[in-house]
Amino acid sequence: MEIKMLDLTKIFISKDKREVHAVDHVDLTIPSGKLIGLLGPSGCGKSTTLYLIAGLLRQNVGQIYFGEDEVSDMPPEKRGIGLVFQNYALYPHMTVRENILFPLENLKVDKVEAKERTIEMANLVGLGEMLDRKPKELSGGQQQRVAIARALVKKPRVLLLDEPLSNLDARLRLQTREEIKRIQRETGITTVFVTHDQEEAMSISDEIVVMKDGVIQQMGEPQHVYDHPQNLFVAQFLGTPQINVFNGVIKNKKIFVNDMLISKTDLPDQPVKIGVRPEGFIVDLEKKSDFKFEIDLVETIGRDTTLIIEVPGNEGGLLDKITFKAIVDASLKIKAGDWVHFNVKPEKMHLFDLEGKLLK
Amino acid sequence: MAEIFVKNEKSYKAKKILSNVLTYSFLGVIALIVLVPFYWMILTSLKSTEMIEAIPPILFIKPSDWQIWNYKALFELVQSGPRAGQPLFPFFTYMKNTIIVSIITTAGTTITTILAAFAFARLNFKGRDTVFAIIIATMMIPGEIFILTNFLTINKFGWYDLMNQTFSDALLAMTIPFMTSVFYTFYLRQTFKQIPNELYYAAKVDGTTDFKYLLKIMIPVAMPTIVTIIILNSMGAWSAYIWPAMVTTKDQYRLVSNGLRGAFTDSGSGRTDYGQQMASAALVTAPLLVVFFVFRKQIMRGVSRSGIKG
Amino acid sequence: MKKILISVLTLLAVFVLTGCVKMATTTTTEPITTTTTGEGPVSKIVMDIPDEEVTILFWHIYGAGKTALLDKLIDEFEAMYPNVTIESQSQSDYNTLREKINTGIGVGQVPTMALGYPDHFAGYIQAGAAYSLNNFIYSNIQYEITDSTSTIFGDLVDVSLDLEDFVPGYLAENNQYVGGQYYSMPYSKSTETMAINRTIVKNHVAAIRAAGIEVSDEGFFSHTTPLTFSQIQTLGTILLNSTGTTDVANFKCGYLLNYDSSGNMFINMSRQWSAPYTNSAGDILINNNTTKSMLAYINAMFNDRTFVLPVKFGQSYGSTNFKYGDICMTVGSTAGVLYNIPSATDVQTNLKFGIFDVDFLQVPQPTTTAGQAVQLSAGSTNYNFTGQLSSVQQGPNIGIFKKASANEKLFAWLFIKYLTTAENTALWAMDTGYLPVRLSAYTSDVTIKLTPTFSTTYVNFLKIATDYWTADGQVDWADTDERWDYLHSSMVANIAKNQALYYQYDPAFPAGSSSAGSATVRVEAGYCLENIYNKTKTPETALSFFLNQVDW
Amino acid sequence: MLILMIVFTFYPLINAFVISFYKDYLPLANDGAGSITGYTFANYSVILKNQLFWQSLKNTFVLALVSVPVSILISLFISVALKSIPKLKGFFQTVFFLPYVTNGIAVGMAFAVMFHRDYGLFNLILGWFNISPIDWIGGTASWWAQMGALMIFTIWESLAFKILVFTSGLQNIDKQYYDAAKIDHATKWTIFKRITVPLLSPLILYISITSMIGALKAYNSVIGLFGEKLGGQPYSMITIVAFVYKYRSDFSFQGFYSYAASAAIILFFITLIFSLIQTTVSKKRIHY
Repeated sequence: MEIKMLDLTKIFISKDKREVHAVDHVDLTIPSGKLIGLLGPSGCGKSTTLYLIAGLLRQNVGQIYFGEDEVSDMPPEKRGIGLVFQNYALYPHMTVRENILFPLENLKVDKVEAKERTIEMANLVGLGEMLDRKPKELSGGQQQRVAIARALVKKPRVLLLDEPLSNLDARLRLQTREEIKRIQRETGITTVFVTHDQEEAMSISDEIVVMKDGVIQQMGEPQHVYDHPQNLFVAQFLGTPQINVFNGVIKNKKIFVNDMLISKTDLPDQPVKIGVRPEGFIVDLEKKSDFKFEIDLVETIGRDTTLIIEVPGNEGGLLDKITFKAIVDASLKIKAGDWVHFNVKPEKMHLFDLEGKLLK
Repeated sequence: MAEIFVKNEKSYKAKKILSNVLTYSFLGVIALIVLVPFYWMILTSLKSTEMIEAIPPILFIKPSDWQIWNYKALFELVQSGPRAGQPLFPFFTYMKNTIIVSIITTAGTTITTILAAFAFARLNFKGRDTVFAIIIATMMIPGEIFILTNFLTINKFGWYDLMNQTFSDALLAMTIPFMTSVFYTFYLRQTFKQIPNELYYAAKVDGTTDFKYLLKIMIPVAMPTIVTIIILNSMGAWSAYIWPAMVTTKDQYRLVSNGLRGAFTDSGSGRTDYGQQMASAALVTAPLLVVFFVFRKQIMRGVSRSGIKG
Repeated sequence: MKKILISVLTLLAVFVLTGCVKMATTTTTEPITTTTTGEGPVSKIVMDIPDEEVTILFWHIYGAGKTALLDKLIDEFEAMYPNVTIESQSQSDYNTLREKINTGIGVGQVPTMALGYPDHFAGYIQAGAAYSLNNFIYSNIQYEITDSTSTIFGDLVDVSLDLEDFVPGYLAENNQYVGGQYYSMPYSKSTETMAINRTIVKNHVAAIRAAGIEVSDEGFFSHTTPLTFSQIQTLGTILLNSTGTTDVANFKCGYLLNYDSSGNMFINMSRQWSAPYTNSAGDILINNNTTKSMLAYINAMFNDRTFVLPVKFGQSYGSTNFKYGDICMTVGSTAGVLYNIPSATDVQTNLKFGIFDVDFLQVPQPTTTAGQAVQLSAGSTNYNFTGQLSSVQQGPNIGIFKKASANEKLFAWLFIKYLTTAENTALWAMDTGYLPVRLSAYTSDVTIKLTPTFSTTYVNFLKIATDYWTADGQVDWADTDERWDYLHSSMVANIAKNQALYYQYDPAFPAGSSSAGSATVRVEAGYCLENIYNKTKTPETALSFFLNQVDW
Repeated sequence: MLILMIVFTFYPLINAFVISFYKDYLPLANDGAGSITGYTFANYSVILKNQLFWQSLKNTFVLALVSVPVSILISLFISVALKSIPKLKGFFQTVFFLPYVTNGIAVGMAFAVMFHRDYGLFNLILGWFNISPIDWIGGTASWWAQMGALMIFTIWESLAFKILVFTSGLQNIDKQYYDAAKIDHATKWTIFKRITVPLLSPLILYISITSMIGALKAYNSVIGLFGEKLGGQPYSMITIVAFVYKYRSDFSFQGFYSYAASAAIILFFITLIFSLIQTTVSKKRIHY
C-alpha cells in the first residue's frame, strides 16, 4: 500500500502562543511494501508525521492517501494501520494473549479465527511460549515484539513504528533490528518507522527520509543518501563519526582551506563549506599535499585508526577553530604530534554554499 | 494484505461533533444538578417565609423583591441593654474561630498524617501492619460513639473548666482530638508507597536519617497529595457541630455550624426562619468559595498531580 | 483485613482482662435533705446579705431574639446586687444543653443554674446533682442589704416564695419529683390553643346553630367553654368538603382539625380519655384497652378527615395550610400564634380564602366537666370512657445545681425570683409569646412598654381580646390602633388563662435500664400517631411498635 | 503523634468494645470513672430485639450497595468526559468540586426543600413532563421514593471527592494506552471498560472501600434530608448509625452507652466483612 502525503502541514501552538510548524508542507510518497525510516533530530517533525499518518493527530493542511484512498479525515481506527509505540503501550493488566487479541475482539473477528491468528502472530514474533504472561514479566525486547504482534494481528495496510528500538539496550537493539526487518520482509507490509538514530535507520530501511524543522531534506536509499547528501544538514546528520566541515574558498577552480590547496573543481569562484567524510582522507606519505596538520590524538580500534586533529583557528583566515577526525589504516602507525599530509577522496568530499546547499 | 478497507467517511466530522455535543450536554446536565442546590440556597436566602412556602415554588425573584433583610439581620446590632452595640448574631466571631480552628487542625493533621503515613509506608517496626490494621478499623466505627470518652479525656486534661475556660483551652479541646486522620493517613500512605525503594536505599547509603529523608525526599515528592489533604481537611471545621458545642463553655468560642443550627430556630414555637438560615449558610459558604476561587488553579493542580495509585 | 480482626480481638481481650471500671455495689439514691414542711413561716431570721463577689453561670438556649430581654433583666438584677455577675450562656439547643450538663455532672462541671425540661431535671435529680428549691421556698430567712451601691439599699429581701401566686398546673409539674420537692421553677411556659377560621364558621352560622352548637352571628364560639369532640365531629359534617379539597365558593375545607404536635395529641388525649400513659416512676402503661380504643377512634377521625396531621402536607406545622384554607382549625403552641394569621405578606395566590379572620379557642375536650361518662361514635362503633378536661403545658423550667456554693445558690435563687416577679413574667410573656407563670401577673397593673409608642398593663393587654369578643368583632378601633397588633396574642393569652384551670403535666423520668425516658416516650407517642396517619401501621401494630421502642 | 492516635482514636474504639459488654454501665458515676455491675451479652440482645435495628440494616445495605457503585460509575463517566473535552475543563472541574466546599447542613436543608411534594423543585420538573407529583420525603412517600431521594442526595454529596480522585488518576494514565486502543479499533465504551477501568482499578478499590465504609456509616444525609424523624414516616430511613445515635442522648443513663456501643460494634463487624469481601474479590480483579 503506497502512502502519499500532499502538502501536509501541522501547526502547534506553543506555550507562548507562537505557531510552530511541526510538519511544513510535506509532499512525500512512500512506496508500497517498503520499510521506510523517518529520520531526523528530535523536534524535526518525524514523530508528528507518523502520528499524522496514523490519524492520532490531525493535519491543518494537506491530504494523506493510502493507495487510492483518501484517509485525511479518517479516525485512526478506520485507517487500517498498525502502530507500535515508543514504550510499546502494552496494556499492563492484560496478558500477552489478551493484548494481541484485543484489536481482533474490537473488530469482532470470529473467535476461533481470532485465536488462531493470535497464536500465528505470536509465533511470527517468536513469543508462542509466553502467551499467558503479563507485560511486566517480559524483557524489553519481548515487549517490543508483543507490540509488533498486536499491531500486525489485524492485518493492517500500513505498519507504523515510533522509535521502536530506543528503549532497548545495545545488544537487544541489534537483534530486534534484524527481527523487524525479517517480519517486514515476511509480511511485505508497507512500514514506516521513526528514529533519531541514523545508524539504525540506515541499517534496516529500504529507504530513509531525513527531516529537519518539519521539512523533508532528502529521501532515498540509505547508501545513496549517505553518498549524495543534498545539503550540509543531511551530510552532517548521516555518518559516524560526523562529516568534517571546513570553511573554504574556490579560487581559479581550486579549492583552498586557509591557503592550503585541497582539491580541484569546475565551480566558479566563491566561498564554500567543504564536507569531508572521516574516511575520505588519504594520508599522503610523500608529504606533497598542502593539506597538513599536527595530530593531537590517535585512537586505534581494530583495523582503523582515528586521527583527531584540533585546529586552533586563525584570525582572519578561513580556518575556524574545529576538531576534525580522519579514519585511516591502522598500519600507518601515526602518533600524536606527527605532522600528517592529507589527500582527499573526491567522492567523499561534498561542497556546499554558505547556506548549506550542495554545489554541483 | 489490506483487510480493512474503509471508504473515506465524510460523517466522521459530524460524528465527532455529535460526540462532543453529547459529552458537553452530559457534563452540563451534571453541572446543573450540582449547582441547583446552591442556587436554591441563595434563592431561599432571598425569600420571605411566605415566599418559601408558595405553591408552585418561586424559581426566580426580581431583585426588587429580594429579601435582603435576611442578610441584614445577620449583622444587626443589639439596640439596648448590656450587650448594646454587639452583633445579634456574632457572625464574625464564629468565622474567626472557625478559621483559627481550621488552621490549627489542618496544620496538626498534616503533620501527624505525614509522620504516620511515613511510618506505615517506609519504616519497619514490629507490629507495623497490625497497628495499621487497627487504625483502618477505627474508620469503621461511627465517630460520635467516641464523644463521651473523648469528653472525659478533655476534661482530665483540664481543658473544659466551666468557670475558667480560656480561648486557648477551648482551641485545644476543639482541635487536639481531630489532629489525626485515619482517612488521610491511608491516602498519603498510598502515595508514599509509590516512591521507589531505591530512593530510600540511596539515601540510607548516603547516611541520611529517616527524618531527613522524609523531609528532603518524601515530602517534596508527595507534595501535591499533601496539598490536597490540606485543602480537603481545612473544610472540616466548617461542618463540625456536636463536638465544638460540647467542649466550649462560652458562645463566643463556638464555630459557624453551631451558630447556623441554633440561631434561627425560635425556642418557643420551634420554627426555623429558613430564609435567614439560608442567608447565613450562604454567608458561611462564601469565604470557602472565595478561597477556592482564588486558589483554584493551585488546588486543582495539587489535586490533579497527587497521583494516587494503588 | 484479617489482621484487623485478629488484632482488635486481641486488644479487646487485653482490655477486658484489665477492665478499669469500678463495680458498683449499691445504687445510690438521693437522700432527702430538706423537709417539705412550713405552711407559712411564723418568724423570720434577718441576716446580712453576703457581699463577696459571686459569679453565677446561667445556661439556656436562647438565641439572639430573646437574650436581649434576658440581658436587660440581668442588668437590672446586677444593679440590685452589685457583687453579683450573671454569666448567661446559650448552649445552642436543648439536646446539647442537657448532654453537656449530664456529662458535666460526672466530672463536676456544671453551671450554677440552667433552663431545662422536666425530664432533664429528673435526670439531674437521679444523678444527685439538682438542688432542692424547698430550701429557699420555705425558708424563714430575710436578708438585709447593707451595701450602699445597691439599688435596694436598706430593703429586706425575703428568700421564701409564695407558691399560692403561681399557676397551679405549673407547680404540679415542678414538684412531681421524689419527695414532692421543687427542683425547678416554671419559667417560659406555654400551652396549646386552637386557631379557627372564623370567616368559614361565619358563613355556616345557621347550620351550626341548627346542629345545636352555640355560635355568635359573627362566628365566635364560646371562649370559656371548650368545644367537645362530638361537636367537632358535628362541625365536620358542616365545614368539610366531601372531596378532601378546599371548596372556596361554599366555604368548606378539605380537613377539619390539625394537631401540630402528634406527641402532645397522644398524651393529652390519653388524659382526656383517662387512658393510662406513664407515671413518675417511669412505668410505661400504654398497653391497655382504653388507649387501644382511643387509637381506634383517632384512626377513624383521621380517615374521615376530622383530624389531620401536618405530615399530610409535608409540613411540621399546620399553620401554613391553615392560612391556605386547607384546614379549618389547628391546635398549636401559643408561642406560634402569629404564624396562623394570613396577611398581605403572604403570596396571595396561595391564600384560597384571601385574608380571613382568625379566632382562638380552647383545645377540644371530651366533655365540659371532668369525670363525666362520654360516648363517642365513629360510624357504627361506639367508644365509652370517662372524660377528663386536660390541656398540655409546655416550655422549660429553671433550676439550680447542688455543686454551686451557698452564696451562688442564694443569688441564683434570688435571680429566679426576680425573673418570675409578676411584672417580669408579664413582660416576658408579652415580649415572647409565652405565658405568665404567676396568677398576679394576670391582674398586674404595672405598665409595660412593648414598643416605643405602645405601653400597656397585662390587664389591659388581656382586655384587647375580651373587648373584641364582647363587641362580636364589631369594634370601632382606628386602623392605626396598635391594639390590632396585639389582638391575636391577647386572644391566646385569654384562652390560655382559661385553660390553665385544667393543665395537666406529663410525668417526667429519666431513661432506665429497660425503658426509655419520658422525652423519648413522648417522641415515640407522636410517631405512633404519625404511623397510624400514614397508614404504614394499623393502630394495633403502631402501638406494639411504640412499646418495642420504649420498653424492653 | 501515635500518642494522639492512641488517646483519641484507639482508646475510644477499644473502649467501645469493652463497654458493649458492661452490665448496667453508668459512665459518669464515681467522678467520671464509671460503674458497672458485671459483664453481659444482654446489650446485644436488646439491640437485636429492636424492630428498628433490622429496618436500619436493610436501609443501610440498600443505600450502600446502590449508591456506592452508582456514584463510582457516575464519577468515572464524569472524569472520563472531563478528560476528553477540549474546552471549559477548568470550569467544569470547579463546578464539580463545589459540593466539597459547602456546609453539609445547609445543602441538606436545600435538598429537603427541593424534594418537597408541593413546593419542591423535583416535582415541578416532573410536572413539565406531565408526571404527577411524587411524595419523596413526606408521610405518604413510598420506601423507594424516600430511598431514591436519599440516594440522590448521597450521590450528589459524594461525587466531588470521587471525581477529584479519578481525574487525578486518569491524568496518570499514559496517553499512549488510549492511542493504542484507538488504533486497535476499540470503541469509546470498550476503551472505558477494557482500558480505563482496569488501569484505574487500584484507585477504584481504594475509593470503593472508603466510600463503602462511609455509606455504611450514613447518618448526616438522613438527618439533613428527613430531620430527627429519620424518614418520611418515623424511622423509615433509619440507618445503623442513626440507630446508634438514638441511644446517644441517653448515654449517661444506665446501660444506654452499652446499647449504643453494641450497635456500633455490630456495625463495625458488618463493615469489616464488607471490606474483606471487597478486598478478596478485587484481588482477583486487580491485575497490576
